[in-house]
Amino acid sequence: MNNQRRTVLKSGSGAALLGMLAAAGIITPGMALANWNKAAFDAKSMADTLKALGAGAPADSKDVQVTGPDIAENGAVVPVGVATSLPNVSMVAILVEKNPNALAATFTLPADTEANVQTRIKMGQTSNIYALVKSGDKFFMATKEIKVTLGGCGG
Amino acid sequence: MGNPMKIRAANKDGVTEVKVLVSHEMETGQRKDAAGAVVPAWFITELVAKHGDKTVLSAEFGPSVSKNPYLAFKFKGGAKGEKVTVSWKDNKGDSRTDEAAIG
Amino acid sequence: MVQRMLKSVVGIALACAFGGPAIAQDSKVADELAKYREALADGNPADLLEAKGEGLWAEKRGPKKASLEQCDMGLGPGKLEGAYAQLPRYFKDTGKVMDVESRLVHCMVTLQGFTQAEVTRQWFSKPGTESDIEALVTFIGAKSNGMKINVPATHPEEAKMAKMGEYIFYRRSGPQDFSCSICHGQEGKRIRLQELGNLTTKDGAGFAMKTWPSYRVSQGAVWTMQRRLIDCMRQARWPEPNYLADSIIALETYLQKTATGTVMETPGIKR
Amino acid sequence: MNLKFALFGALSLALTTPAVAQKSVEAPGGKYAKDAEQMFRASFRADNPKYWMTRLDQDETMKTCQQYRDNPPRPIGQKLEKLNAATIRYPVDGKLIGDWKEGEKLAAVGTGGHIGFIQPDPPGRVRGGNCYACHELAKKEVAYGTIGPSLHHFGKIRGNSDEIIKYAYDKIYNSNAFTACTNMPRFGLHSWLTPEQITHIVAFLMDPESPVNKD
Repeated sequence: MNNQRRTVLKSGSGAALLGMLAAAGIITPGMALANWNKAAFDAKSMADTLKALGAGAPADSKDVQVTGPDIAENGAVVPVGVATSLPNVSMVAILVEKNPNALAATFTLPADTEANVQTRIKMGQTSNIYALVKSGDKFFMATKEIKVTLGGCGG
Repeated sequence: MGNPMKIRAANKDGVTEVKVLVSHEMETGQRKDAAGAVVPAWFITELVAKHGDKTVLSAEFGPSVSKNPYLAFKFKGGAKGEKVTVSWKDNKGDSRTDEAAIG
Repeated sequence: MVQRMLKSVVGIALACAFGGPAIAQDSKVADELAKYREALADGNPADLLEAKGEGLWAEKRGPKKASLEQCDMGLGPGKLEGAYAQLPRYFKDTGKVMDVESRLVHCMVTLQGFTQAEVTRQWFSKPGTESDIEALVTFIGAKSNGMKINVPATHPEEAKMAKMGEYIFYRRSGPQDFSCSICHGQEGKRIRLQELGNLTTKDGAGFAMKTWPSYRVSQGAVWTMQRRLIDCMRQARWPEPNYLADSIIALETYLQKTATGTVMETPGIKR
Repeated sequence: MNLKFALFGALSLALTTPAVAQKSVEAPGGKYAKDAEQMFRASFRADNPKYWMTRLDQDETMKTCQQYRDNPPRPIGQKLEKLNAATIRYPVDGKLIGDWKEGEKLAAVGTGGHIGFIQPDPPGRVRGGNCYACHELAKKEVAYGTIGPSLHHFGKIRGNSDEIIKYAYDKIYNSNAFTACTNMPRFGLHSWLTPEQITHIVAFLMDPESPVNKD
């Protein structure tokens, strides 16, 4: 506790202290969190996930890119991203076809935020990764296979 | 309440790039411990980034986001010295807020 | 005998003949792997631990309510810049060759008043359980980032430890006939897709040693050199040496001596 | 030195790496070897189960290989090869080719047999051959190691004569029967794999239907 506080304070940020207070329940965090989309994250299959996201059957688009390596050295950390040149993008999502629950993350993008987001996800095995993009009121999708390899001594 | 995040924000040609590293276990709820018991799910569900008072990104995570989550994105605007604030909340109700100055 | 040899010559020739497409495929795999590693490098979770370690170093803790700021890692009390790169080394006050972890534990016991058992109980992290040692070692290691490894092992006790480390490096036993050298004694080999490095050369040992401590994405944790070497022995299907055992410090001395002159790049991030 | 011996010497020089200056190479640890062995042995918990600790014992092959840094002088190597060849045992039914599908599974498994307190294998976990850690085999598996030679198209290249089949079996059972101090484990000698499991891996290498011999 103390050491965390020290580190935070050393970085000289008042808002970090705010964070401490927020975490301690003294004040509420200064953010308006949306309701976590349980139905979408609990869905198993791609189709059910898309339905829960209200995306129906999105069209494939060449203007959407899944960024990431073809090969992951380990499935626990796979760097992936979504980028698109489509206009008026308000939401992007990353889905992993063969994970127990397909949906990994969704991002809501205000008007001034670029439609180019990167994160790191877990993959249980080699799978197709899908990038879902909402442009205007339409959904578009792109896919890429990422191979998850076994590594090291094997155990 | 977790450890501090590491937030980097840099403005170039009117666009601010934000990179966030969060300290969090991101337990899937599918792993078993040494005794064979399922370890309960414990993961960040929501994360919000703000530039001043303005939300620049809100994200929802499932448990398949990697341990110690990483996030990078860009928004138009932002000037040197202005603050970017990132807050998260997990499925156990824990939360945390940290901030960094745009460099 | 000769016939068998000839047979394997033919085998090698054939393998070479079939080597063409394999090399093309291999280089594509290597490119994508490089892309993967590059994507990880920007945003190393070890940085989070380094910050935590910095806090722990300065915090007054333990029965004596003391910080570690007077800890002598070999360059004098509180002098951390470059200390990691010059360990293990002989310490007069204990009459022993110590590595970064044994010295750190020594300081936590003598300066802060913890017992050895208290300090080492969580010498490595598990999911949901953090390790102060990992954080502190990450912080101390980072203070040598960009500096040259320098363990000449000129003190007789250091020289002896390096020699004993060499002995352990070549020692074969267990149900797989393993030693360190069978995987780490040749140039240009890899296990699965991971480059192994020849730890008997400066380049090989340097390549291996310069990035530790390192965040291991497969483990979701920073591994210290003690953890790294103890796990090598687990993978050899041997029993685990005790944490801070002299045989581990001996191996470290041997490897750091061999790597001497290599510039540190720590904390690292790897598979 | 007769001609045959000289020819053999030349060949082994060409094939193996520096077989020359062994006499000048000091045994690892030098004058501290004894101390080092003692120190190593003292590094383990006193309450470790006895069978764990037997894994630290060295047979003659291990000891000799360590002494010569895995590169023994030829006469000593030959002696070890003879010694190891004598250990090879065969399945009771005499069949050396099993089921390649089983062999394919074993080739990919790298777990099993881990002991200790930090991350032991659960009891009863199958020990694999972990062939891919060191060898290229089926083309579709890109994550293969290069410590050993590529075995891609093993059967396709060599044909499936009884001699080759026996060679493959023997090599897996006790690699040191062919090359003293090789990096390859002696899977049969240590009962790491059963004779039956070895026949499955032989099938994986030899069977025309095995992915090793396709693509």
